Amino acid sequence: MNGAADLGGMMGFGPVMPESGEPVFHGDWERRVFAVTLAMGFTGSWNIDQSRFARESLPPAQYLSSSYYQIWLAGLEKLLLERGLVTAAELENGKAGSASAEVKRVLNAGDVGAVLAAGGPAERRRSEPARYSAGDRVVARNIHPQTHTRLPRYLRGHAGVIHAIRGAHVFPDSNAQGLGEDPQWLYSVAFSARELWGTGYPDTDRIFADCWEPYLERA
Amino acid sequence: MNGAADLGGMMGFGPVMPESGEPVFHGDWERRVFAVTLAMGFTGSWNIDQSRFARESLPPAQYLSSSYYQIWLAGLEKLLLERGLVTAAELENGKAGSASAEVKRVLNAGDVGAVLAAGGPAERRRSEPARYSAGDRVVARNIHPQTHTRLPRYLRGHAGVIHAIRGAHVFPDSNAQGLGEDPQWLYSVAFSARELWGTGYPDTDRIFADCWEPYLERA
Amino acid sequence: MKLGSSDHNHDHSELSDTELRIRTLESLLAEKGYIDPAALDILVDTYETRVGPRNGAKIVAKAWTDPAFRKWLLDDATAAIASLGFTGRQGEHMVAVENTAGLHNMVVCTLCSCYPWPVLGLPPVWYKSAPYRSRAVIDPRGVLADFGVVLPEGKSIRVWDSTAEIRYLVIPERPAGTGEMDETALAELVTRDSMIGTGLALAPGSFK
Amino acid sequence: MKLGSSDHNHDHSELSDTELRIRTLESLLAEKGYIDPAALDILVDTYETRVGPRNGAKIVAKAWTDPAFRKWLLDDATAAIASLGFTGRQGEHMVAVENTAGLHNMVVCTLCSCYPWPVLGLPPVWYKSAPYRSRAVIDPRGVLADFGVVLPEGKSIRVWDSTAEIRYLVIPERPAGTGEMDETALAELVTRDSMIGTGLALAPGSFK
Repeated sequence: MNGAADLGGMMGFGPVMPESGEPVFHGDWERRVFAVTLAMGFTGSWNIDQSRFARESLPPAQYLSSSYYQIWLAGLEKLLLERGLVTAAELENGKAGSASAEVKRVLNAGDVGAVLAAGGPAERRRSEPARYSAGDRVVARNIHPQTHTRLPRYLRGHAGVIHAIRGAHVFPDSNAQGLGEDPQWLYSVAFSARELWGTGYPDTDRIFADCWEPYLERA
Repeated sequence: MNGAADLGGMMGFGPVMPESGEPVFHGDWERRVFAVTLAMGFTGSWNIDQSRFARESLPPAQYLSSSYYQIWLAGLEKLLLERGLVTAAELENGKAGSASAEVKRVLNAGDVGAVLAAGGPAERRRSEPARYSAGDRVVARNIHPQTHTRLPRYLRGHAGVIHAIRGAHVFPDSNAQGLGEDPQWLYSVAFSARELWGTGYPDTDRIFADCWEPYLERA
Repeated sequence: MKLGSSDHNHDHSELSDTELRIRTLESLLAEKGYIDPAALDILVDTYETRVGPRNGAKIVAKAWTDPAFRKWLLDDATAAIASLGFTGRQGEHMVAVENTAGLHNMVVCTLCSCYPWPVLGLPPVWYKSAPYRSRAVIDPRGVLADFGVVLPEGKSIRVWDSTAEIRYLVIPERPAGTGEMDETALAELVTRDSMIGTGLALAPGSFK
Repeated sequence: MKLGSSDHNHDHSELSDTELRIRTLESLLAEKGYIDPAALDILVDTYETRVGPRNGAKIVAKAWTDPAFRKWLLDDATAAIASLGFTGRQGEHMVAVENTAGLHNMVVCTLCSCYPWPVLGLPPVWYKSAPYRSRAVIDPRGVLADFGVVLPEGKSIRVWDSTAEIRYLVIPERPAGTGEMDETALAELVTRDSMIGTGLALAPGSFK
C-alpha cells in the first residue's frame, strides 16, 4: 500500500538526531511491548508480513505521531482483535472474558534461546529457474496495490541493473494476504541516484534494493 | 518538496465522509483564522506560493494531525516570524513589544469588496512562444526539489498528452523562493489512469493536471 | 477534524489552545497596525453568507437552457461566468468541464485545497481532507461510491487536479424529465457536489 | 520520540496511556495462556544486555586481519558470521558490503526497521525514525553530514535499502596506522555507526 511507512524520498522530517546515551529501551513499557510482540509472533497466529502490514496500515497521522514501540503496540492490538485472540472488551479491562483461542505454539522460557538462534529463514525452493541474471537491465513495475508490498514507491517505474541473485524467498505480497508463501526469486537491483532523483547526484551513486521477480520486468 | 501535503495516490486515510450540516466555519476561531490569513496576505509580505509552502513544509505528523484551519494558523505564524512582522515573544503574550514592520498595504473594511472582486490573476505575458501544442506527447520530469513545486509526485516520470494551453502563468517554483514570477507557459496535460497507476483501470479514464512548461519534456 | 482522517471530532484541549492562539494573534496584528478588524468581519460575512454554490447552480442552469451561453462557458468560462457577476479571488481563471452520456468529470486539489470560490463558496471539509485528496486521483470510482454514486458501465472518468491557478466547474448532465422547467427551477436541481463531480444533479421532485 | 520527528521527548499523558495499555495487555495474554511471562524476561535480557554491536565489531576486526575470512564474509556472510557464533532472528540471510577508498556503503530500511540483530543488536531510535528512513536514499550525503561525516571528493555512495529479509553489515575501511594492532584492539575501533555506514571506524587513540 502507499502508506505513511513508505518513507523513502519524503521530506520535511528534519535532521537525523541521535539521542544521547541511546538506551536499548526507554522505560519498562518498551521492554514489554518488544517482548510481548515477539512472543505473540511465535504463536503462529500471523506471519511477519502480516505484522508489518498491521503497522504500516495504521492511519498515517497516527503512524507518524507515534513512537516506534507505540506503533508495535497498536499493530499488535489490531492483529489480536482481527484474529479473535482477544475481544475489544478484554483489551479494555485486561481480564479474560471469553475462552482462549487455540494457538499453534506458546514460547516457553526454556525455549527462547533455541528459538532466537533458529530464527525464521525466508529462503525457499523454487523449481522454475531465475528469469534474470546479474547485469540484466530491468524496470521496477509501476504497481499500487492496496495490500502489502515491499516495493517502495520511490523505485516504481525506474530502471536498474540486476546486481545479484539472493535465492528464492517467501513473497511478502502473497504471504501478507494469507495466500501462501509463493516463493519467488529475489534479486539485488542497483538503481542509479540520477535515475531515481534526477540530476545533481554523482554519476556513480547507487541505491540497492532487494526486489522479488514479480516486481520486475525486462527493460 | 516531497511533503505530507502531496497526497495524490496515498492510502490509509479511510473513506471520504461528508459531515452533517456542513457549516462553512466550525466555531469563531475558524472565522478569525480565515479572515486574518486573507488580510495578512493582502499586506504583500508574502505571495500565495510562499503561503502554500509555509503550510506544506510543516512537519508531516503535524500536517496530518491538524485540522485545515489549524494548518493555516501554523503557516501564518511561521510566515509572520520569518518575515519579522512579529517576534516569538509577541506571539506568546499577544502584546506588541517592538516597532511594527513596514507593510505594503493594509486591507481596510471599505476596500474588501473591491479587493475580493479583483482577485489576483496569475496570467502574465511571455514573449517566447509556447513549446508544446495540443496533442503533443510529453513526459513529466522526475524532479525532487526541496523547495515548493506544483508538480505532484504521482505524475513525475509519467507520459501524457497536451490537452490545452492555459496561457503563461506565474511559475510557483520560482515565486515561492522569492526569485520572481518568471512566467511560464501552462498546459493542461492528460494522463491515462493506466499510465499512472497500472492495470485495472478503464482504458479511457484520465487524470488532468495543469503543468508549467519546465515540468515537461517531449516524449 | 484532523486533515488526515475521516473523523469530524476535534480534540478539545488542542482546540482551546488554537482558539487562544488566534485570539491573541488577531489582537497583536491589529495593535501592530497590520490588519483592520472591521475588514475581517466583512471577509467572514462574504464567504459565510453571500458567496456559495447557488452562484454555480445559476451558471449550470443557464448553460442547460441557453445553447449560446453553454458554448461561451465551454470556450471561455472566466468571461461567461463574469457576465453573470461572479468574479474575483480563487476564480480568476475558470474552466468549465461538461459531463455527457459517456463522460464524468471530478475536481480535486491533491496538493492543497484549490476550489472555485466565486461560484461554489469555500470548500467543504471533506474536499480539503486527506481521504479525498489522496483517493480522488487513484480511485475516483471508490470515492464516488463513498458519495453513493455509481456510474453506468462504460462511462469514462476525467479527474481534474487543480495544480495551478485554474479553477474547475463541472457542468453536470441535465436530468431527464426537465424539459419544461425554467432556469430558476433547474438551478434547484444543481447540487454543490454535482459541480465538484462527487454527485449528480437531482432528478426533478427529489429535492425538498 | 514520535517516528515522524527528530525530537526525543515523549508526550507524558500519551505515555502513561501506553504504559497502562501494555501492562493490561500482557496480563490478559498471560491469563489467556498465549504467553509465558518468564519468556518475556529472557527476550528482553537477550537484546538489552547480551546481543549488541560488539558482535559486529569482532567480525569486522577479523575481516581486517584475516584475508581468508574477509573473502568468506564477502562471498557468504551468513556462513562466515555463523562461524563466530552469531546466528538467528533477523540475521538469517546476511550480506557484508565493504567500504573502499572509492566506495562508501550505508544501510537503511525505508519501509520499516530491518536491521541485523545478531551482529548489531536492536536498532537505535534514529535508524527507525522518519528523518533517517526518508532521507537516506535521496540525500545520503546530507544524512552523513548530520553525523559529522564528510566523504572525500569523488567517493561513491551505495545505499542498501533492506526491502527483503536480507540483512546488511558494512565493513568499514580499516583506519590508517593500525598495522600493529591485533583483532581485539582493532575491534575497539569499530563503532556501531561504522557498521551501518553512518560513521567511520575510529582512528587509533581516538576512543576511550
